[in-house]
Amino acid sequence: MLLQMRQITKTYGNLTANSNVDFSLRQGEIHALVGENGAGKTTLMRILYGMEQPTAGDILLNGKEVAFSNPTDAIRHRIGMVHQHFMLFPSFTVAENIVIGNEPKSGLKFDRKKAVKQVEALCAQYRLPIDPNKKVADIPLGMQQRVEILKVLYQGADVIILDEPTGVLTPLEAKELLVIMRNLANQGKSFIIITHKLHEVMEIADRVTVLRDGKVTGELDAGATNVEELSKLMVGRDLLPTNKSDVRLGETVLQVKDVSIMGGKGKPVLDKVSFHVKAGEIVGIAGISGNGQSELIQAISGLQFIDHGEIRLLGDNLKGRSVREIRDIGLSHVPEDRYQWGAAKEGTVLENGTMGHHRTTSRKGFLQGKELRQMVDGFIQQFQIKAGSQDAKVKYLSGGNLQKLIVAREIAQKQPFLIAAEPTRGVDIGAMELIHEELLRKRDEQGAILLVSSELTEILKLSDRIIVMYEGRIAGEISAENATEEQISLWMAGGVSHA
Amino acid sequence: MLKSRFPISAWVQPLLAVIIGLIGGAIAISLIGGSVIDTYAQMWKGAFGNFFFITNTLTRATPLILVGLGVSIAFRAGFFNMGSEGQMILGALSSAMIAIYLPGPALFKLLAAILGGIIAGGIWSAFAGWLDAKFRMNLIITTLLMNYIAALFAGYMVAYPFKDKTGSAALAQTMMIEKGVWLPKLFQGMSIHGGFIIAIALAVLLYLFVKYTVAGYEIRMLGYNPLFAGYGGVNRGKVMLASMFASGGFAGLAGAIEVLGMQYRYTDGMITNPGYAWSGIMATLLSGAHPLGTAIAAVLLAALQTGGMGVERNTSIPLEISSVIQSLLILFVTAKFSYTLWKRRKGGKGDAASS
Amino acid sequence: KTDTAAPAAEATKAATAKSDKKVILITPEKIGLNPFFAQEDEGVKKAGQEFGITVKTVESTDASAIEQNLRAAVADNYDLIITSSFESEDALKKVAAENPKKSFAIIDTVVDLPNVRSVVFREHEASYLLGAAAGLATKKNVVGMVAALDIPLIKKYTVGFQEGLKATNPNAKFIVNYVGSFTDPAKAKELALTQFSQGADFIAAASAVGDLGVFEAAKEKGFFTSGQDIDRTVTDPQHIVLSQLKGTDAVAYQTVKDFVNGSFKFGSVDYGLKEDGVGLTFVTKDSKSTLSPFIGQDVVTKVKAIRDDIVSGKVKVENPVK
Amino acid sequence: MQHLLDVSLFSSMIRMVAPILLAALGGAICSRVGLFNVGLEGFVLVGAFSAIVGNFYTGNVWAAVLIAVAVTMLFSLIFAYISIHLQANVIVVGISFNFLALGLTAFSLRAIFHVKGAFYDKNMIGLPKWDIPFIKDIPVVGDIISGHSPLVYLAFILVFVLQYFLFKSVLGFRLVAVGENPVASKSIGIKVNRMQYLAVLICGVLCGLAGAQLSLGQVTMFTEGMTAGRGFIALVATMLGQANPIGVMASSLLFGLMDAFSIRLQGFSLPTHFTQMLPYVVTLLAMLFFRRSNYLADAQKANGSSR
Ligand SMILES: Nc1ncnc2c1ncn2[C@@H]1O[C@H](COP(=O)(O)OP(=O)(O)OP(=O)(O)O)[C@@H](O)[C@H]1O
Ligand SMILES: Nc1ncnc2c1ncn2[C@@H]1O[C@H](COP(=O)(O)OP(=O)(O)OP(=O)(O)O)[C@@H](O)[C@H]1O
Ligand SMILES: [Mg+2]
Ligand SMILES: [Mg+2]
Repeated sequence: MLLQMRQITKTYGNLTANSNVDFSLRQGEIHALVGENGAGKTTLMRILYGMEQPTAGDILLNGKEVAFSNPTDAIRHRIGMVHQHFMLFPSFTVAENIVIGNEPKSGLKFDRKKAVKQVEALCAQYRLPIDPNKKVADIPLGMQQRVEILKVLYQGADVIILDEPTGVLTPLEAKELLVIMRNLANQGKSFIIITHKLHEVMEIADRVTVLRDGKVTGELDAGATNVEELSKLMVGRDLLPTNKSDVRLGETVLQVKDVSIMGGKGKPVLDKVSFHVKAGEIVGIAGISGNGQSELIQAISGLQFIDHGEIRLLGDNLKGRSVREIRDIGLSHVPEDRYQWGAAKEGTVLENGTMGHHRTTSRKGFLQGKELRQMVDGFIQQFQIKAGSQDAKVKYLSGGNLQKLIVAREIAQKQPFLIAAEPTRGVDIGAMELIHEELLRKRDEQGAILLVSSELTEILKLSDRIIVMYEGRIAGEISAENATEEQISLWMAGGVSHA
Repeated sequence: MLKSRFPISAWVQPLLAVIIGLIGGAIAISLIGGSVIDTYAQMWKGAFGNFFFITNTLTRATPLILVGLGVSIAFRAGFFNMGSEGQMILGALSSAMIAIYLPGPALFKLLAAILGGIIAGGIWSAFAGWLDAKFRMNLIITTLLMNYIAALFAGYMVAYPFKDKTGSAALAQTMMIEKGVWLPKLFQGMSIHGGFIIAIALAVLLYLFVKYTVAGYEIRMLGYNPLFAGYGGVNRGKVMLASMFASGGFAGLAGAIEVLGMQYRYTDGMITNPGYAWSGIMATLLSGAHPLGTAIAAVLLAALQTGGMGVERNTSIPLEISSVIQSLLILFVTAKFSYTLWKRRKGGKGDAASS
Repeated sequence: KTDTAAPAAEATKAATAKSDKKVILITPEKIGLNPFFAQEDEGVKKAGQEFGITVKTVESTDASAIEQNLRAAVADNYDLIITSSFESEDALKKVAAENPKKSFAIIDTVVDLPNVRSVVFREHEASYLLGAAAGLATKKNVVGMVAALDIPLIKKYTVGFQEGLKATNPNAKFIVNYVGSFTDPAKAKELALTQFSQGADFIAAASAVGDLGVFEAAKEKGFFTSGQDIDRTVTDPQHIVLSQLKGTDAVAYQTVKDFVNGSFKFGSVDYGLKEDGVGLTFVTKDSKSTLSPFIGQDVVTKVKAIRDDIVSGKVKVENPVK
Repeated sequence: MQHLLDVSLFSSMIRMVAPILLAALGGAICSRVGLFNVGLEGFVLVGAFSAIVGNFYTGNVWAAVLIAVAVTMLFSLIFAYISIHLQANVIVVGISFNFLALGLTAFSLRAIFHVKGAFYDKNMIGLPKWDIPFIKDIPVVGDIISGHSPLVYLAFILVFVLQYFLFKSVLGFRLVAVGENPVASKSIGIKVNRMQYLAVLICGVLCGLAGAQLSLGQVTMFTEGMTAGRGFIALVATMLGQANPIGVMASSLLFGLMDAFSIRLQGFSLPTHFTQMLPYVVTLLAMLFFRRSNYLADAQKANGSSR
């Protein structure tokens, strides 16, 4: 056994994030760590990486007991971690991001030329091509993920921890990553991967450890289990397949006509986009992220000006309307990036749950504190959000739990129109089911939903109509019955439309 | 679990800090051969020794509270207003001019002078906000620079066109305001005046405003994360102008009240020399921009100052050392002792982003 | 801070009886920044020593502290409360009016109350003499002055000087620059250097602590300068050739002495050239240092004549701050 | 009018700017690691005072400069300890340090030299003025550039040294990284605290030099509060130059030029108060060109991203 974590317990105050967890890793294996949101996966891995100290328990590496008081210790023992949240320096170049901490020097000078060479060599060695001179801020998320992995490889890690690495990747990028992992494992590297996508687990993992409420509920060989068993171990119950009722279309709620937004480099980021969403339907927007979806969402919700065209919500022209006015007309919005747009980390659960309800749940300019508290309590109950209390700061919530809070908040606005951008990003399968059910219920109640997702399965499962975006244009549109994964993938990759 | 941790550090921490601050001060005192106990006794006496000294301390706290409240509004909205000094100066100057030159009954003049002070301070501050919103000029720099401009402008006004030509006429100051327009003193023969009541009332109102109103909520969210606020329909530009206006308005009010309640005229340097603005900013930061906390911190800072004066009057400790003790106390009061110690004991590390 | 005189040692001197009176001096600023207050402090302390009474000096940190200190002094039962300067005017007006039984004195400004003795100086008369001397002595017909701030108070120095200069040398060019602070010798020095580069051979210093910077510039570049309040020529008689004098210490001493002797009167006392309260080195008072040839005995004689004219009323120097 | 622009204007500007520039560079290093140091004024004052003490007791001006640097470093170490280790609000610490420095120097003036207000001594020799060979013979340029104290030259050399340090050296790279993203820096094992200590200590060195230039270069004396607001101007220069040494130099020079210029404008019938405003107003206008980054970008950086 390469690595063993024995009887690890970690408490934060009176919250137990890990309770007597045993975990082991073999040389050259890919070990998946799965579990509900807040089950304690990230915490366990942060302990292994020296970012947290366990309250009890010990770690054995090659049979020898080790203690990591900070990441440097872990790195020295050839353990590397790719975090759930990027740990990159956006204004630095790719090469700088990879070599930082162990920079090539000539004298006191940071030899950037050599860094670029080393990174190029590294890329070649592991067959992970990337332009080392680009600024990280300018490269797509998939590439940023690659930078993180290269960074760990550069540090010489033999044990590589990946915390939800495919969370923001496109299906294609995710597939690529899995291939890379398998290659590296064959070269002797060992992986721990945290993911909520059980099909990925089945595809890549050799072994699986399941956590629930900070305890291990199972350690299995991947070959000897299936998605159903895993999800039962995770959630503690069977998951019911979601049923989708027939569409009952109402009037047009959102009308987008010839909308264009000019980008910085003369190339439009949105190019004459037209579509509509009717009451009672879910329109899914598929596409590799970075093809104009973000701009489209922001334009509709009033966060970005459009250069050309017209957007109407319930017949109202949104030109020149503020976010607030648009929300008053009838918009609710699950944003694609929960930390940037969706939440105030320093705010409490209550404060974050209040946004958007603060004007409606008020009297004469005063917030109705009691009602708001009850409402947020409702969110917590309904979505089983694990939060210490309503007054806990949101920054202490696990990613998935925050996502649930945001979805709950926006659905509760009860607006005729909902933008749901990556609504299940980072949430566990149980919560995903719940969110999907809620979205479908909203549709059945004659709500209009624009679903933007990089998860093709999600798009196919929920949408009544699917639009594919490519380079700021609509590459194709197809109804759910006629949609096939192949067709959509082709459009997403820029293939010619024959619709 | 977060709940259970909070009250411990909330009480232990400032207490410990004060104790360590006092020990630090004691070292300074004994280094120069003073009596520690006597010095602290005099300090306490100078600040809270009897009713007279208590009111003295509260008088001194009045402008600090108001300035601190102003800074805290902007701070809550995410803007660092370092321009309280200039805003206070313009507020003081305008209210003095209104009180002197506006015709009409006394009460009307008093109200107009207060309002004038608020508006002058508010506009000066909102102008900096506008420069930020419109031209992306860094608010910290603009507000800092505008302090100098305001001070020089006010200095010119009272050295030349509106100089007091009665009396010795040697100081750059306006004429004295007629007695009817003065803010009433609360007690005969004591310096405390109506401004203190205004300051405390505003601290409570601001606390209620920030905590319970829709606008207060929007301001807080903007301060936490402007993107989140924008997404939720908060207009950053508008809230910025409004909160900067309010912030400067409070500073302007502080200036007006210092004129109408204490000095009864605007004198060049009356705002800058006592360092009201800096103390106000400190009060805000010490309290984490909590309005009631700001008021308490302001009283604490004022007590350190009046206590220092007591030390100066009644011991052989030189004036300079009492200012050293003051700054030492402040330094340690801000330090997070218990928290750090707690962390050490736990062996835990900082609160890096958790997911 | 409390200086109680040792009566035994002083006993021989004590023509005046030992007294149990308590006198307090409250300065409106910290003493450190201003020789004016330091002199007051000295004067009061000297009187305390000589007459065997308790004297105490309290420095105020800022304007609002003055009133507090005055009130505290009343509460502590001091028999005579001395303060000074315009900054204390308002505070004293309030406190003295509220305590009509107490005795107060204020130096350098007038507070018109029955229980206050006010002492004022006519500095502009001395400035006039200094300007006159500069006008006579300058070889290049360019004279400079580095002043602290552009405020009315300083006009007593700048305007008086300019009048004197015009009187003796109407063709001379006069350059004034303001430091913008009382405590910035580095900037004051730069200003002096600038004025020197503009041709000034005499540059008067009137910038409080900044004066030291002007003196340094004079030493470096070899031009001539003058000091304020006390005889500054002693530090560098080669370059600091004159000093405008103000007898603050004597006035403070006299005030306490009168009080102890019972000859203390309320009301306003005025000190100018006539009363010898202000003056100019070499002209109204001799100096330990030797007269610089740049000034020369000739100039001193001429300025002495101007002094006599002012004393006799033949020449009138207007107070520029009125 | 011929006096509006002349050689002594520029040479005076270079001298006057040196302490501001040195302090501003110190501020820039601090702000690079995310510490907004409003205590520059106090740091410089301590430097100025200890330089004079050193000069008086050693009689050697170079030893004095070293002592100024050492004492200010010690002072900055306390600053670092309280703001980094004890996690006190760095702005409050800065403001208190300004008061502390003012009180401490005034008190020490009394304790060490038994004087109030100011200390100078005829026997004390200030920093020498260096003439630069060749350059000093060039007509106008020579008069402007040559004949300053070594610390003036050092200030300008340090601009480029620091530029190199921050953007070319390994240590500087990590220092910048800490300011850019402390969490990420920590995650790869960079000692965030250590980097912050380093930055504050460098700031101490620079402010010590600034103080020495003020009390031994510009004049040879110490007076209470002789920094007279230079620390705050340095703070503005730090921010205006966006914590970039060359930018900091440009903004310091701009301010210095306007300050020198405003002296010349005195006496041209404009009230002094308005001429004194000139440097502040021009600096404000200059901000139109040195704009800060969009708040959106700042907010995005501050809030990280959810993947
Ligand atoms: N620094 C912290 N302070 C307090 N509580 C914390 C802290 N970090 C994590 N927690 C809590 O510990 C629990 C486990 O969190 P962890 O991040 O390990 O979950 P996770 O399994 O990674 O969840 P997700 O799938 O949502 O990422 C959560 O309830 C979280 O709120
Ligand atoms: N009093 C001090 N004086 C000087 N340096 C100190 C002091 N205390 C700590 N340091 C330095 O700061 C470094 C970091 O301190 P500390 O152990 O508190 O941080 P850390 O959390 O381990 O750092 P990080 O997590 O950023 O790697 C220490 O390694 C030490 O060298
Ligand atoms: Mg996690
Ligand atoms: Mg986590």
